[in-house]
Amino acid sequence: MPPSAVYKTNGLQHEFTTDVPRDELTTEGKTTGPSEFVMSKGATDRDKPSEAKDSAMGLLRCQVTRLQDDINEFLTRRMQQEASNKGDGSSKEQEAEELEKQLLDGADED
Amino acid sequence: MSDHLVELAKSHLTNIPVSLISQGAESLIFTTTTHPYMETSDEGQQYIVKFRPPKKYRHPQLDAQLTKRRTLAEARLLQRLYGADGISVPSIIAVDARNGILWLEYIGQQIENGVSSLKNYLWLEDSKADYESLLRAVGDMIARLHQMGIVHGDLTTSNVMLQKHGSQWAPCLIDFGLGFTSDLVEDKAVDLYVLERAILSTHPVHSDNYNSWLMEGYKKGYGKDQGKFKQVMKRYEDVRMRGRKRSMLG
Amino acid sequence: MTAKRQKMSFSCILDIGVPFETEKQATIAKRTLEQDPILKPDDLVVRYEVNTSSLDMHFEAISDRVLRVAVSSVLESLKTVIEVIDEFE
Amino acid sequence: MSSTRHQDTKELPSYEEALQEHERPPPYTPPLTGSIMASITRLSRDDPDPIYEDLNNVVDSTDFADVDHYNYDVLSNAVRDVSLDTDGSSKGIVTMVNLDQYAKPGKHTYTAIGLEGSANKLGVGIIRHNLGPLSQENRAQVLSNVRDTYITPPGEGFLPRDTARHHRNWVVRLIKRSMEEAGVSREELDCICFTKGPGMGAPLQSVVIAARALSQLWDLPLIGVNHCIGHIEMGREITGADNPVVLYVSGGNTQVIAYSNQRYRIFGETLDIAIGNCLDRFARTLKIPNYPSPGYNIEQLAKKGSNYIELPYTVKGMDLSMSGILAYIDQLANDLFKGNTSNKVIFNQETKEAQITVEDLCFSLQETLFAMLVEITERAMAHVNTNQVLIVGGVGCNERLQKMMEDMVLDRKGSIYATDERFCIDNGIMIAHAGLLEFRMGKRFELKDTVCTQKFRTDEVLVSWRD
Amino acid sequence: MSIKTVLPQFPQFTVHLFKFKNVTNSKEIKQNLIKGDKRYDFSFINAQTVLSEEQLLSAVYRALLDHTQDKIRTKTIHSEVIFSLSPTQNIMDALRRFGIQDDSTDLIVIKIVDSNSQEEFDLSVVEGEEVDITDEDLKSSAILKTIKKNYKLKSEDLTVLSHQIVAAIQLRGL
Repeated sequence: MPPSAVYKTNGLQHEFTTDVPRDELTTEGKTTGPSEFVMSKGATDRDKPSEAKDSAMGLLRCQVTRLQDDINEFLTRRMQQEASNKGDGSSKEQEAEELEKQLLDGADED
Repeated sequence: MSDHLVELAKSHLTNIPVSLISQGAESLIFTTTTHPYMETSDEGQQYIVKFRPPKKYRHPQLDAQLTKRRTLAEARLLQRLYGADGISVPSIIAVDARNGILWLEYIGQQIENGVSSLKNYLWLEDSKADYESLLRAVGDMIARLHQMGIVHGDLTTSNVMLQKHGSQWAPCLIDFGLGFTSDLVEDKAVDLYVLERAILSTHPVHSDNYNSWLMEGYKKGYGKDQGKFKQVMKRYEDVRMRGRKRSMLG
Repeated sequence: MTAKRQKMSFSCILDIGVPFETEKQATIAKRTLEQDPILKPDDLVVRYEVNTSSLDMHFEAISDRVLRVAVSSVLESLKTVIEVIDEFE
Repeated sequence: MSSTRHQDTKELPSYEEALQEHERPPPYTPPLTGSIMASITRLSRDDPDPIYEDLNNVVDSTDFADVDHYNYDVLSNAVRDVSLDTDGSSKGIVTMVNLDQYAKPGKHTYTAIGLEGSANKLGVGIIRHNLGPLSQENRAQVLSNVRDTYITPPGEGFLPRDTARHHRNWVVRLIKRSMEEAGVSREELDCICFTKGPGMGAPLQSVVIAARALSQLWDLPLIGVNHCIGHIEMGREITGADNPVVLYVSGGNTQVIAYSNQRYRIFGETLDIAIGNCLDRFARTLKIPNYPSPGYNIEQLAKKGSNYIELPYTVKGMDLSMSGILAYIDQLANDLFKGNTSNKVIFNQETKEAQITVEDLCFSLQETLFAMLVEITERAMAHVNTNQVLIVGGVGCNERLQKMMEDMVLDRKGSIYATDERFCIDNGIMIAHAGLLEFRMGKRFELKDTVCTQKFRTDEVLVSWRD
Repeated sequence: MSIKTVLPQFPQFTVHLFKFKNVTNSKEIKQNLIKGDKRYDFSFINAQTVLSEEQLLSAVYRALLDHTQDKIRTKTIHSEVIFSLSPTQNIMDALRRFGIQDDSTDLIVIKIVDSNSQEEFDLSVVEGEEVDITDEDLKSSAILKTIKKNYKLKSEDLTVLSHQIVAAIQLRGL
């Protein structure tokens, strides 16, 4: 059984599986690269993850990477949908973005 | 202590027998029993000669500027403060600004662990000493300084000397080289913050008591003008907060 | 229409199961991950459990965005744990 | 007077080389001229690029791997001790504290691995202590010390999220490399040390994850280390400075520290931004490369400057302030770039030609900031009556700062101690060393106590291993 | 009666200080001074403006320091001593305030000579009665109101006042 996940919200349910052939898997996630910001400033990615070993844990690492990509993309689509339904960049949305920035880049602990 | 700096000082002090008592960050402090122009009647009377040598590490332009600025700032502030109500500072005897030399009244005396600076006196941990009233008096004096629109710039327990008035020790503020005139609440708040930090690092065991006595004295020193005191306090809290919040990245 | 901010409910839920080879590995992962607080408890709840050799993670968040940030962050750390196990066990 | 620095320093890239390096498109290839710094920052690179392979060989043969037990005899060059006739101040660390009350019976050494990632450097190092107090005769041994730096494009600082990603993606490879170089097996290790703070939250957290997993896997205790204490203890160990005033200067910190009553107490510090931050931000204004480090490139430019421009000079007792200076010099630089000829400092008012160069700005900035640092250090020395100075932290590599400090200390007949890039710049070995001292005093961290903290003041740590 | 002293830092100079009361020829002295008559090469100081010996010697010290550093502002060392008594940079104002006036009856006269040559000087140009020059004597002829006005000082304590005057003298123009 490869890693899997189930998403639930208000009656909706979505399942994620990572039952994918080994050669389609990689440790390099689509959604876990350098920030768009730094790439837009001309950075090159010198810090890709190491390649997976040919081992059970190596495979698991690839599968988790895939699962992470799938979940990220799914949730991003939902967020975009919600935003377009609302039709405005409401303050709640900004607040949420701020929250995200805080988690990724840290904030004052006080 | 560096000999060549002492020699340099002596070259500006012909016929003045001096002995080095300390080397601060920017000056050599000498004592002498020879007055620059008065016949000394009292045997054992001492005078302070403060010499700011050129600093080799600084760019010559910056060095000349700082040495001159600080010698003059110190002399001017002492001039303004000497004789002011409730303030004690050494009097000026002579100024040789071109050579970075200030002649000052000698303050203090020897105690068990060195000169009678507040730092040494507190370090004695003398159970009989009345540290509380002394620190209140220091706080009071700083308040008066601030009310005159003068900021010391380097408040530490080394820069408060103690003089015996009868059986009581009384504070006297020295070393105004980093001082300046300012009526900004910010400058006064930072002055207090610098002192608080100096107490914290130099007298860590009793720093809470010492700081609170200082602040009580500081409050009292504002007399009826408690509004001004509150303004400084408010900013002081801001400055402390900034200190604590300051980014502490490695 | 009230000005008072409504307490949001944890409406977005995600359960993840990650199978390790041994219970020990799963336990190492759990104990490594569960130490760090993620976001404010008002915004997110995370639970980790080990069931035989599987690490089961349960997330409840007030929004998809919070959920995404939290899950991705935990999975990033999880990948490091797996790599450590792979390399040094 | 012996003031020779580690020879490799001379081979650091020039500013132009650094610039070229950065303009070169991917994949990453370090400059041929680069040696010690380039090699440290890229030691972990398993890039098959032949140039890089060469570089590794160079490093291996001269610095790291061929010396199994890399001890300080090699390093004595790195120490700057300006007055050898001093009062035996370099006797080394003599301590009355018993460091062996928790020693394992039959074991003669302690070995620790240290993981550091509080800012943009990821470092892993392995250190070994023998039984007994550390001294000149019984020195710690650096078994390995590897590092990898996250570099951003010119004009940009590093975002915590990208820095954390860098650390996450390199940490396992660096640990592996460090173990291999040290030739140490996991059974020989006594503890795993990590940086608990201060630093940037996300990068710190990305590293402690590896430390926790490793600790459980190998059944070794964890020791959380204060980053600043790591710098101080490593500096003392490397240089033999016994009880110095410590100037700690880095990207996030500017402090003047002295030891008393089992704490490293902060006598002076910045009232606003850190020195390294000030230099980095000015480097960004100038849009100069961040490789090998922005401060290093400013130093190279400053060497070519000669016109001194007056900048604000703000010392408050033993504290100092730098934000005003930065704002002022940023303005000068912007006026220079924009050709704002009404600026009288920059432009000759008759010819309308610039009379000040970027190099002059770098020169003046260094002269002013470093004069302030030296001044507050000297004030602290006078205040606590000591004549030793130890400079630690990334900015401590700056040769001009070291020279100025040396000039000051000579006038006090004292001694200055500084280390080279390997130990000045954030590294894992210092975390291993300070952590091992804590370990030897019986300190252990439960997993729940290993959460990192962005703010962690130097004086919060009880220095149990000193009298 | 008079004071003869050598300041330690300036051994090449010997300083003589005299005090006279009931002087009758101040107007004549002043005229000859203005003419530049060599026989009048002294500092003639209005004693009403002097509180203490400290004040006088402090000004002498200042004048000698500036002289040896090649920074004097007036023509002779004797006029420089009078200028040195002043807290301001205005030379004419200094001479008017501190120098001899037509109606001066209490005078302080200072002569600075080369210690090696020990040149002779003739005080008979002053027609008056020489008196002691202790602080007591100085105080007796001092007009406190004028002194406080000259130095813009307020202190009632004469020791403090004297120290404040010294500071003003030492800091002039700095």
